[in-house]
Amino acid sequence: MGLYLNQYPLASIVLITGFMMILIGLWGMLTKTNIIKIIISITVVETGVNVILVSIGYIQGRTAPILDTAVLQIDALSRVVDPIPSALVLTSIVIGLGTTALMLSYVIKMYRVRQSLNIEDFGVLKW
Amino acid sequence: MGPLGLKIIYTLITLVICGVYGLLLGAFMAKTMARVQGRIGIPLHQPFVDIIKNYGKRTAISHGIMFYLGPVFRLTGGIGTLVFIPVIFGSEYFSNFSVAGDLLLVMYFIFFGQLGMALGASEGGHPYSPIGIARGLAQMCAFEVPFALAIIAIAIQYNTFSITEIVAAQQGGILSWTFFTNPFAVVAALLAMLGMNMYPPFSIVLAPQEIPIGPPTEYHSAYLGMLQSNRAIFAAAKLVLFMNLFFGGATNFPVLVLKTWAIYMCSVLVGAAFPRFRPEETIRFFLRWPTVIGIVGLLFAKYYLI
Amino acid sequence: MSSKDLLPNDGLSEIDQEFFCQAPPEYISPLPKPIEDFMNWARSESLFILAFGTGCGAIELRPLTTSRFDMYQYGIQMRATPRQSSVFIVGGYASVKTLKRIVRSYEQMQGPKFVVTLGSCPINGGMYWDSYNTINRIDHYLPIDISICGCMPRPESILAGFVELKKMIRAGQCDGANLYAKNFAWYKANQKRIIKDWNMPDYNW
Amino acid sequence: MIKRFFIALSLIILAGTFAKVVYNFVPNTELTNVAKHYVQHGTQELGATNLVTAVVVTYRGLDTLGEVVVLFISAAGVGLLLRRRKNDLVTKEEKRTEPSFLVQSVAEILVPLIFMLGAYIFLNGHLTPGGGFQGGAVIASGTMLLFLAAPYKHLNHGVLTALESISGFAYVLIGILGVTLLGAGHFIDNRFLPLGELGTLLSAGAIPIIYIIIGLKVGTELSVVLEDMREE
Amino acid sequence: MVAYFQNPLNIYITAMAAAFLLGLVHKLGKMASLTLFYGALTMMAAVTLGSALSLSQPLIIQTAGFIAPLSINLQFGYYEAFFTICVNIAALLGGLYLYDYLKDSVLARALFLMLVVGINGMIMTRDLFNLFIFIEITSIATYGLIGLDRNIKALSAGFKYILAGGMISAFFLLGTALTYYKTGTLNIDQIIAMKDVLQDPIGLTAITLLLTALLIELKPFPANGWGLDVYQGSNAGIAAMISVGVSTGALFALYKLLPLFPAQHMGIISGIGLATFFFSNLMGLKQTDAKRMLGYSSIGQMGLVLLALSFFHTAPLTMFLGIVGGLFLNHFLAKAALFWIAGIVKKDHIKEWGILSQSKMLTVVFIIAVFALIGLPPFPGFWAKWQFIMVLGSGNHTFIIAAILIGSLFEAVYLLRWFNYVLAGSEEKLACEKSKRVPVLIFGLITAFISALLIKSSLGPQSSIYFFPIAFAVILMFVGNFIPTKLRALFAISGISYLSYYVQMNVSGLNLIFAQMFLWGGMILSIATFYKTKAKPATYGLLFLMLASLGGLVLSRTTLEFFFCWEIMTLASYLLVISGKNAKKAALTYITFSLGSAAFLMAGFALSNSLTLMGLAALPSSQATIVFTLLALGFLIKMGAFGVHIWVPGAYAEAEDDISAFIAAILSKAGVFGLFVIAIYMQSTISNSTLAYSLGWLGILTATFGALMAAFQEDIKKLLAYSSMGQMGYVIAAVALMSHLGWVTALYLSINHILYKSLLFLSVAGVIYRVNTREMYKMGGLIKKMPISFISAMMAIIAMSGVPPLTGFGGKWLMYTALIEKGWHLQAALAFFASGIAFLYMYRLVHSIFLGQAKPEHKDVKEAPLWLIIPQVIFMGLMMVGSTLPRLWVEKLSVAVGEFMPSTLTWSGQTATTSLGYWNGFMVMNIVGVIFVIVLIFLLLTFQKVQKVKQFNIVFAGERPFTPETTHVAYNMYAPVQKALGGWVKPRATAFWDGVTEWSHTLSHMFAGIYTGNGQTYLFFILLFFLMLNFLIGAN
Repeated sequence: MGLYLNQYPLASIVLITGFMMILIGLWGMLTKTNIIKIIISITVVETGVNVILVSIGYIQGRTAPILDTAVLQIDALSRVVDPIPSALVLTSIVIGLGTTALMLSYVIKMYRVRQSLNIEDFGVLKW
Repeated sequence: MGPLGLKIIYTLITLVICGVYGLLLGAFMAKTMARVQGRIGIPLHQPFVDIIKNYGKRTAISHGIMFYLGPVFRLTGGIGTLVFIPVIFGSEYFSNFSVAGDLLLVMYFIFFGQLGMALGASEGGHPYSPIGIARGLAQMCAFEVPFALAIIAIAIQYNTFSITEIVAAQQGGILSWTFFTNPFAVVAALLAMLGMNMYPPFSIVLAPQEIPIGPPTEYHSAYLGMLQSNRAIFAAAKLVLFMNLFFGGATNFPVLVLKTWAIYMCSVLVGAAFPRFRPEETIRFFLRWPTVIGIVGLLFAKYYLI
Repeated sequence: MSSKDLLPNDGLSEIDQEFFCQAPPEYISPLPKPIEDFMNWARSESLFILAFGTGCGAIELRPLTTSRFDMYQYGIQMRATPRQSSVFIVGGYASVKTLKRIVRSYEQMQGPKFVVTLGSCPINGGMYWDSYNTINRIDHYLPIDISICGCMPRPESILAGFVELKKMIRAGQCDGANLYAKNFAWYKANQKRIIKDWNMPDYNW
Repeated sequence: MIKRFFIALSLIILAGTFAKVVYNFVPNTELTNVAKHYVQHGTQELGATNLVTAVVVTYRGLDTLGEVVVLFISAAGVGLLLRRRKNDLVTKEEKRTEPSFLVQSVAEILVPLIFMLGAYIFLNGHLTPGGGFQGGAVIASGTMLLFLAAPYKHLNHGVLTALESISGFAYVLIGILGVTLLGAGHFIDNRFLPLGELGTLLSAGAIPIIYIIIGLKVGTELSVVLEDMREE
Repeated sequence: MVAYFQNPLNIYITAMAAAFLLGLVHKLGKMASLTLFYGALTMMAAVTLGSALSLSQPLIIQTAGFIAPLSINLQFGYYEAFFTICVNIAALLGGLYLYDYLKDSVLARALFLMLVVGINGMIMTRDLFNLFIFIEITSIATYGLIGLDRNIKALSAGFKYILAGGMISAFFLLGTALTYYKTGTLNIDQIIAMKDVLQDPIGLTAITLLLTALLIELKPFPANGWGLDVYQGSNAGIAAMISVGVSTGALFALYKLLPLFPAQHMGIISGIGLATFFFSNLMGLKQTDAKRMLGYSSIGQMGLVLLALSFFHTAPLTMFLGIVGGLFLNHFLAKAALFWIAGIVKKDHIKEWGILSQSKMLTVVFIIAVFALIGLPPFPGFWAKWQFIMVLGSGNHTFIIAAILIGSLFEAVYLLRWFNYVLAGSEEKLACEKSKRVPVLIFGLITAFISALLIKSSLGPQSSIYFFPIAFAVILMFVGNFIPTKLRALFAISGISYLSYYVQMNVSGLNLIFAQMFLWGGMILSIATFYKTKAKPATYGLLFLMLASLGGLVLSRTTLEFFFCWEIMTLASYLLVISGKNAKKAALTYITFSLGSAAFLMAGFALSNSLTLMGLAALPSSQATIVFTLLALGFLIKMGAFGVHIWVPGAYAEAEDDISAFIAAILSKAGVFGLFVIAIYMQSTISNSTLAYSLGWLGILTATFGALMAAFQEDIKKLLAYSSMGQMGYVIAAVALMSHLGWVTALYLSINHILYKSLLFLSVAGVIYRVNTREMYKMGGLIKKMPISFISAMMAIIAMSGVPPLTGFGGKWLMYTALIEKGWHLQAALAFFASGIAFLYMYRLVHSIFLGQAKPEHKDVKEAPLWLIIPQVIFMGLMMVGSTLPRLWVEKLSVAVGEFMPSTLTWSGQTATTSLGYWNGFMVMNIVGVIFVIVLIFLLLTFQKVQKVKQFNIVFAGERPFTPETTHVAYNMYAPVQKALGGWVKPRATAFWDGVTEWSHTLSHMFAGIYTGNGQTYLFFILLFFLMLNFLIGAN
């Protein structure tokens, strides 16, 4: 084991970016009091996770898993990247979208009730 | 006439002797008190006359059945207590009905009369009766402690609850009396006896100046006569019990009279010299030094005598 | 005479009626002669005084218990409850207020019972004869066995009175309880004439 | 402040954990076994040149069905939250700014084009990068432009719902067809239709149909979501 | 068509098809879409059942025509079947329950269907990413449904849920990604097979991430604030689905992934479960909002299930289902019912819940649910918890056992406090739609049915002995509404008669004696219950149940049977107590201590590692000491020993008057029996040990302080209660003697206690019935009105005080002899003191009630009803026989005890002889009788005239008394004693337990303080939770 950043710059950069995004998103989720900003932070986290997912599937120097004229079936095994993470990312993006939509509608409703976007104003239930 | 018949006759004789003796002791007590106060005091036959007069009263009232039965319980308790104690050591017939039970029976039968009397007096409806009884009961459970400790010390020492055997174990010279073998227990018991006899300073039950005269306020005529009879018999019974337990018992009546008289004098002399405690003082008193002495007696018996 | 006519107990409220016995006193015939004589002797030798100081004379009773006079040697004792007493002492003047208590206490004593009065007032009112508040002749209200005169009688004379009382008892002359029972209506009427706020039963058992 | 400090501290610890992951991370140089199978046999088995589509629509078809469901319930949730109900107080409609002439006229030109592009994307999902979701999203973006251009215009909820309903149901139906035609274990199998010639539009069995359905469903659903949010 | 019902995949297909179609069908009309919705739910449940029934081996369902890992596969095995059945039935009924709610919104219906699909998917899928999707489906559907209520509570709760859910899904997805990176597959089975690959930092991080996500779904302490808010803020029907549905999915998902978790770290999961269980219940203590309280309870229960899961995830099917399944099922049934009821009641604060009592059926289900959660038999939780604790015991997990038992106690306290508020009643009308009522009732019935099944299956071959009485009791309770009181009483008595016949046929020796005490005593006492013209419907059923459980106690051979009967007895007696008029507070104290007692018993049995009572004998002495201590503590609590007696006065006093007699006379002997059982089996260890010595002192102290406290009571029943406590003290000491004479004494005292306490309580019941008060000073002079009651009370106190010639003396004689024979001298002295003090209260009792001055308002009081008199007469007769001929029964006791140790009591004629003394009860009786008669005749002869007078004809210093109230000396009668000894009986024990209560409430409040209501704080806790888990796994 060891640091392979030098050997595989692209995957590693993407990976690190993903983790950085998660950390940044978490920081936003935990410190921002504005709900909209929190939601944005969440999407940042999600995106970070997706980025990591992509970087995991990426194999240095390969292309997208579409077998057409550019990539022939015969040498596909050594030419394409892993299609599974891509499929997963696709799904995860859609799910993130759904969640975000729902969150935003919550925010709309919450704003209607309280006229506020500060998360500290929504602590009606506690203890 | 079988042995049972004989036994009954001897028991009756015991009763008469003890009754007369008890009354005389009462008179003697009053006389002593009077002398302490510089008076001549009642004639020795006064208690007899009082009893006769009370039985001879023409009218009486009854507050109800329990009121009526109260003195009956009381006298039964007194007589029964005496009957369950062997009076003269070595005499089969004067051991009365002590075959029915041991020391524990006697100790608990003492309560029989008191309980019945308490219920009877309560039915009288007089407020002083329950006050007096409440005091009496409180005092009783206080003096029971040193007394029980003494009794248990004896049970440890002689390893029996049978009064006859306890007396038997004390035969053989004055020094084998419990009084000398375990003086702590005896002192505790004698202190308890002060409370038991309800002479000052423990006369909180009758307390003529406060709650004239406590439980028997409503009792009169023949009831009162019975209570007075019981007082004599019961006093005698208790003295005999103490004598048996602590002073070697008696092999004949003169010795019995001598010993019980001596025991009785303790009460009398203390009574003549002291004013009255208050109820809570009484309780505290008994639960303090007499109890400590009793525990010492018990431990003495437990770890030294055996 | 039926008890109903005699004892309406009308001084009592309806609730109180429940709480008091309605029976009038009865005449109790003496026992056969020898027994009765013996009993009378016993009664005379065992006089239990109700320690109820009804008037100023009661102060003269106290010395009797002291070492100087010591009434105990004569068989006379104090008792705190009327139930057990046989001698009632009217200790001097009896006011209207006291009379009520005297009557009740006397009636609560069990027969045979004796009444002794001390001083002049119970006999004729004495120096208070014209007071609005003092009973002049106590024997209109209670059967008196013996009256000891003087204002007040000295303890010695009281003792003398008791000796006299004992003699009378032994002779069977003191039968106040039966007298009271016999003339109950008369006594009661007299008492009720004096005692306006009669709130006790007609006979206090 | 102290709160922020602790948050920062815990995030630093978390970063440490991540760092450990990164430190130990060896990028793949080979495909995983499953991926190998997909790459080697995917095209023959399913007839799709876009392997991602093959994975999305068939190999992991249940995921996609779930995905559709997620989108469906998101839309439903949004509707549930935002749509007026009978007993709601009717608030006065806010005044919306009229869009500029530029937006209006560009929209008139662009919206049909966008819709067309969307359709193209989902129709060619099995051949080229793209697919039902992507296409649907493009269609929804067209709707968005429509809203901007015509703020007072309402979409026809009835038609949208019907479209959405039918496409959803159709998807399930296709799934069942796999079972009924190919037997148990073939739920959401695209192969009940002939695979066709590799690389043509009408190939890869039911994948194009599924993508059409998904595209329609996603498009309508996202439009409905947008509509709901706008109407609120 | 049949195939349709046998393929679990159809659950999804049906639901999805229906959900997608709903929108379209809705256009046809509301009815159509509703039909579709409920049809789909029904079909889903039917498919689940059908699939489960046709299951012969675990079913693997492949999709897309490929074999996993190429495609996603689902698994429908026994475990999955069990959980999906639960979920889908709950969904069907939950959907029905939400009818009102769902009928207006087609979207909500679709969401509901998808929620169910999500849960089913979480349970069945074997693909990691697919699991993620199903988790998301479930979560998003839940978010949407929570938003159905558009009030601020629901919205803020829902939003917090979304925030938490966002974090969870990020964690899960990241975990999935890393797992895929390490293993190259997403199939769970393959991942598990390759789990060694995951033993490096990345793998462990992946596992930690996955586990964190799933654990957080289960709302572990402390990262569960959002969950609580959701339970509180959302609609009750939705909360129910979250509690029983979503949690189920998460639980099962966790179960699936648990093999991934390094086995050596399983303790972490256990710890999380335990902490969650303990702290949730602790925090629940202070809670007053009904739904939030249920939330705490839910979280706690899931914590317990998690704990069980961490122990048994690899256990064989039967054990897994028995423990994890049992605990889960218990939570599932009870929590759903309770949440639903909460939705019907629509009151937030538990104080307002009195309204529920207007619906009897709902109240019954409520009780069932609460009892199930507490873990009382025969509900599923009891069996599971028992097995669980037993397994823990065999593994010597003492700490876990303690935490579970204490946590359960907390839960019991707050649930039962809630129950008290329910019983308080309310004027308000309870509006309840049928659609809401039906699911609740069905769940109640299911619970009952499963409980019945469990009795049959768990108790083994002997089970029918326990099953039929319970069934009989339940029937008796339910027909209570329809048949007259007297008839019910008759049924109960005949039931008890049969039972006593049956039990006596089957036991011998000591057990026979106890059986006779329990059942004959109970039978005679039952006669008394006839006096009530109108008893509560359930009374007789419960009464029968209580006596039957006592009978069962005697019959039991295994620890489980014993404990089962013990708990049934607790349950029945608790319900009997609480049916008293103002008994709610007292009953709460009673049940709290009873459950504490049960907890000690459970712990004791668990640590004994023994399945049979007989097995207790085989324990090595160090273990036996601990086991004995625990079990003895359990029994002592039930006997009201000194220090844990504070439940005694309340329970005895506030129960209905005839019930008090049962509790005091009969029920208190259960503790004696228990003490005997362990003393017998562990005789060799305990004899002459410090333990027995301390027990002896405890007994004597109990006697002393019980008597002292009794002396200062104004309330007649409290007096009797403390008196019982005191008398039980003697029994404790006597058992602790561990000698032949000591045990004979204990038996003697117990039987005697039955006799006189029955007399006293019945007599007092009659008095209270007539005068309508329990304050003694308000009575007086009743002897003239109620002579038989008086005689019975008088005999009772003579017997109790130990005055010869009645039976009590035998007890005292045996006791002192035994004490001194053993060398416990100081104890004997203290016992003397205690029995002296006993005179105080006994006199007070009889005087204040029957003697002294009668009150005008009691002018028309009559003798107690005949039905109360009859048993008193019987008991008096028994007492007279027992007093006159003591050998008749004492010898039997002596022989029974003689089985265990050599007899030291010899008989000649009627004289009993010990090494210390002798006693002839027959002779004493005769002598006393003769003397009494002679003296009485003498008195009769002496009188010339006796005038019968009335109560005011008393000496009153020349005056007359004016009111009976001021003339009757009764109030604060022992003021001097109180002055002298009052300091001894300051309510220290009460103060101590109050302190315990206060402290636990303070702690509760303190811990609950972490739930600030701020979503961000909750998120932070989730993050910390992950870090903690990561640290624990990484550091080890």
